[in-house]
Amino acid sequence: MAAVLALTALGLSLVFGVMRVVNVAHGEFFMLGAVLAWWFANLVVGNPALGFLIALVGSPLVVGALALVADRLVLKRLDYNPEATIVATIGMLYILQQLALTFYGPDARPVVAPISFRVQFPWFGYSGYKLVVVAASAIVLLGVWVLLARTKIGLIMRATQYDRETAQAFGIRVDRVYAGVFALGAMLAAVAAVLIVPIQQAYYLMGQDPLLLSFIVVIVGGLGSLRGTVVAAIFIGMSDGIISVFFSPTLAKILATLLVAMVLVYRPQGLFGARDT
Amino acid sequence: MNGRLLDRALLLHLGVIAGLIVLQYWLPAYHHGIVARVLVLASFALGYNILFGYTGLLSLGHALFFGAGVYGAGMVMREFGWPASAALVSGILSAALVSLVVGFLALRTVGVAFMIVTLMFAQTGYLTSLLFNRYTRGDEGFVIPQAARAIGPFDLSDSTTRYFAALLLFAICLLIKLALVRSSTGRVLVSIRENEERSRMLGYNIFRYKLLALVISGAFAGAAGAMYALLFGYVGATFVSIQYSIFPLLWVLLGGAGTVLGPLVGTLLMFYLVDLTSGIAAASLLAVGVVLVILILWFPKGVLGAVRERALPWLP
Amino acid sequence: MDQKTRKTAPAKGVGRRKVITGLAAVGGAAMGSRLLPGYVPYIQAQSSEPIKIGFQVHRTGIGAAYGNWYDRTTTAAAKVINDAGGINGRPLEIITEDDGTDPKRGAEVVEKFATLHKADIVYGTLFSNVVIGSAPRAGELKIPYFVVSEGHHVASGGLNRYTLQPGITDVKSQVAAMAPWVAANLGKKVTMIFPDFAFGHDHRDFFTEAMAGQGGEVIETIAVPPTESAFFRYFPKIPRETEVLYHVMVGPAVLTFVKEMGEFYGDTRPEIFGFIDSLEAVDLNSPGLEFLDGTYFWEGHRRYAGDNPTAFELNYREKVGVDMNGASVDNARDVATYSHMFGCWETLHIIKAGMEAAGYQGPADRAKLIEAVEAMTDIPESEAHPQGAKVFNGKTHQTFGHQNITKVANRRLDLVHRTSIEDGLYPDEVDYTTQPL
Amino acid sequence: MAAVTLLSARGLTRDFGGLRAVDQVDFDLPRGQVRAVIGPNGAGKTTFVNLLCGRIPPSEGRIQFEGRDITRQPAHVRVASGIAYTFQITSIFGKLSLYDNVALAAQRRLFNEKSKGRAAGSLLRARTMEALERVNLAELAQQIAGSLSYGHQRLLEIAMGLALGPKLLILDEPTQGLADGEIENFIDLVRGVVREATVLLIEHNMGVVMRLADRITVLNFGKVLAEGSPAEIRADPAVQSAYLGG
Repeated sequence: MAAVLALTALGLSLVFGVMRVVNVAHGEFFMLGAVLAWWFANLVVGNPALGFLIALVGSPLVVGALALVADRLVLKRLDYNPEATIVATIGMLYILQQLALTFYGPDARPVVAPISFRVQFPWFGYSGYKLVVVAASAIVLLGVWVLLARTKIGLIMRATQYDRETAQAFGIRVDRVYAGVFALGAMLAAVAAVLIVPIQQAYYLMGQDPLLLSFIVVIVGGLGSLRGTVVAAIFIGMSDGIISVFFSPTLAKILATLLVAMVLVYRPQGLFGARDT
Repeated sequence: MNGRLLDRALLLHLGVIAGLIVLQYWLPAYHHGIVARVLVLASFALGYNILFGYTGLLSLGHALFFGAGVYGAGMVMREFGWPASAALVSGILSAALVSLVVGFLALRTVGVAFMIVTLMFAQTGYLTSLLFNRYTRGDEGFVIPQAARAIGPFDLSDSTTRYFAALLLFAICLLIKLALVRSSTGRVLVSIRENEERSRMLGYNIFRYKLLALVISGAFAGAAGAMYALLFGYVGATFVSIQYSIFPLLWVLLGGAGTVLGPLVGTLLMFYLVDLTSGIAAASLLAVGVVLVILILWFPKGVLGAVRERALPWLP
Repeated sequence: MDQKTRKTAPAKGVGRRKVITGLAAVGGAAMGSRLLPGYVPYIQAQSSEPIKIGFQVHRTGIGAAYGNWYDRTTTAAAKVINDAGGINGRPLEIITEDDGTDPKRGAEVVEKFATLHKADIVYGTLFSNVVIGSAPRAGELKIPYFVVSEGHHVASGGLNRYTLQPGITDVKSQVAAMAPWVAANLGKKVTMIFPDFAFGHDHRDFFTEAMAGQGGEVIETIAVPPTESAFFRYFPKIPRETEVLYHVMVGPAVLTFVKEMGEFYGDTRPEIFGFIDSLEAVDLNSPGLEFLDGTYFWEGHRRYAGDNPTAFELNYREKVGVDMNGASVDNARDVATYSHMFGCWETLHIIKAGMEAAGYQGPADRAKLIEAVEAMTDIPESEAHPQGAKVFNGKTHQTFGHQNITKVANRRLDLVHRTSIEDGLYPDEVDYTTQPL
Repeated sequence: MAAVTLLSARGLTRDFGGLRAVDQVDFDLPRGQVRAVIGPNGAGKTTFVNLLCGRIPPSEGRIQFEGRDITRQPAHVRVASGIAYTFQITSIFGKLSLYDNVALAAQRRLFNEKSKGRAAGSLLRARTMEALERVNLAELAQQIAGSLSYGHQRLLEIAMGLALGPKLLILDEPTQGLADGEIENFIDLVRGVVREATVLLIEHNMGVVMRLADRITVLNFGKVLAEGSPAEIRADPAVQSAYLGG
């Protein structure tokens, strides 16, 4: 779970890091990714693996394109004002969610996993597909890291993150970078969603939970810090399980939420972020 | 500002209240009930506007204060058999207390962090109401018996009494808010919205003023929540859910942030929009989403904000 | 009919109109009630006007999957009733409003039915929070409110005289009827997994109590938060000595839940007994459910028709459009919420029977309708009641019926035991008939 | 003039990361004086006055105002006790009327005096209009401040400072961006203020400094380079080289 969480949170963190805006509709991109995965997978009858692969490619592309459109039509016009963006993305959240309900329906629908085997440990079993998910997530994370750290695109992104005005002065088309980042963030959520649908089901309200968790991860990891996000995702993914051994799961969620609030109040740069005052 | 202008604003607000009194004799039954609901919810929005519209603080956690009002009233009736009047006071005080604590912590942050912190606090409150389901009955909620919902000789489940109780709450909130906005304290709150650093350098303790705005706002929310529980007899976790943090924002944005009457206009419009579209499958929340996006793009000042800009500059 | 007024004064609710009409001076609630808006059309035109039934449906929100099937069953039942001549010769008209599975909106919808649509009654709610949110308004507006929710909230006495549940057995009764069989056939040490909200707590409390009565014991209870989407970490909490795992889960994540349970256990599992809620509307042929073979389920109404279904059962399936495997006739993968939705069919028929017994003419006779339904006791199996015979308790406003225990074999559910109505009876907790109408 | 010290600083230091913006400054300001602080760009002038009025906390050192230690007082308390600060970059409430802008300052003073009720209302009005009149903006009182010309905005800023009724008025580059005629008015204005308040002036325009200041403090690299009368400073070779070098 931590792996998928890391992907989703990374998308959110990327958007926040570079654009300094919070995308509340992020969870809905995740949901859309899952719903589209179901749709793509059902285009191909008879071969679940092929259907899944098509979904893995197609779903993020569609979601990314949609995010691009949303960016052009709405966010750009708001000039990425942080507070206006939150309100606008809350609006998008409702729009996406209700459109999914209208066209996809209220049912939770499963997608067949491309592979299915079961790993039997001495005292319990574990689905082999989940291990595949972990591996796939790691590969995507690595890919994003390479993109950011080793390519020109990454350099441009980091430059924009560092100083918007200066980047503009150097001839970087900041608005294009923003649109790209927004789409990339959404695509990461969609990839995470496609990976998860064989485990969970595609459902129109499924965006809420990952959104909240991603928030937690991004905040604990330090707003906008990519490395912190990944570390925090793994940390929280693991600790979530550990906390809920000692406390009731609802209490565990309460403690986690309070912790996040307190982190923001007392250490706004995140637990793993560097202090920069 | 001369005296005549002030009177004009005051008259307008008294006129609105008078109009609402007249309306109660004239409205058909269904709309009568709706307006009573809207008045209670508009009181919630009035409070939200003090914080958001006047002080410039965008909270995403007001469901917590509304819920504190709902439970603050409902729990004491259910667990200790308090009368409705005491329950109302208990609801308001609970919300004020909760907002004081939340404000004390959350106001250390600004901007986006403030939004997220308030959101997280509200989420904590929501989960807490689920955790203690033995007392709160969690998501299922509980009913306040009809017999208990009376203050003195006034049976709050009677539709006329309910309307007037809702209107009374609204009128009190409206006039308090009008007085606040036009007071020197209101001027300081606006100055914080406009330029926080400058107001600090005029010698104002920004933190204290923000906390004041938040507590007043929370108390309004709590009064509305407690009243809602008393008038409609249901207490449940749904009132602490995130939707009830989004709604007041939406109402205020729609009606006009930073206008005294805007929340009423916004709540009324939004309520009817949802009510009309809910006949069409799945569309009601879609409308909410579309309205939010349209508002923020083209009418960031809301209905009354636009009116003030174009026609009535004296509107408070 | 205007002289046939009820005795109890509807003092609440008329105050405002008193002012309008100046009736305050006249007094007399009998006169007042006649002047309520909405009464007028029925006074003249009693034979041709349709009877309006406000159907409160979960079209959006968490209950939407159930709402869809409730809608289909209701439409089918209304058509059947209308084809057979309606109620007292008047056609039924179903007016549908979405409540968003939200208690606040639910109350508003009840209000809308009563005052705007001028519905005769309100009906059809499933989710207990919506029922509890809406019931006070129904009681104040004195509009009969027939719920199809299987919650214990009606019989527990928390609601009011205008709220009834005549079409579906409540959780407390269902659970009580299961305990003897579970204890006798599966084992005495039970671990329960249930959703961490009111519905799940009802299961926990009532089953623990019922199991203790059978000499069994619930050794561990595992509550899962309602929004949970991954369940893997809960299974290791199941004690090793567990003989029976009792599961009940609701919501969109039920399939994940059951699949992960299978992944956890593989081939070595205790006896598993679940409420079909955990798999309601889920195809048993979904991937990952192979391990369920040999486990047991409670079913309110059997999804698979079995070898010798009754004629009533066959008729019901045909009219609603469900095949012999409990799926839509148009789409074999579109599985119905079969164990619950029969309640809609049966409740509408109870409404018909009640209205005919009361000589129901219009809203002025609402109180008589309540009394007529309260007077019902034995309800035999029939076309109107395909799930089986029921006993209605007029004091608690709750009906009691037979329950089924089925076993998964070859990816279908076969009946192994059908409880008697007596298995599910418990002492009354309320007498609504003492409340004023 | 009996030199009663209004404000004094000892060993005042402020670090930003590795950079020491203000370095061990000792500073005494007698009541009733017009003191100018000058220095090359980056000398730490603005940081220095920000330390005095509490917008940023010092890394080391102590500040006394009217004999009381105010080192740990937050800015708004210092303002309330009589230190008014006008911003280098014009910082007014652009969406409010001029009246409201100045009233915000005037009512702060009334809060201090603990006056209540209707009397306070008319007093507020009188004080606000008086401050606006002193900067010749009274007839624009109902205009929205953001619509004013830049020069008028600077004057409004000063009116806000005046309305606070300060004991010490800190003016951070007040003449920046003003036309010559406006500068003349400004000089007259400050001369009027001196009757009731001490003035601390950060200024680049040497003409203004020489005409207004009783004494001048020169900062360079965060340290006090020189202090003296305008004539002494003009003659100081260290100051000259600092300016030429800077």
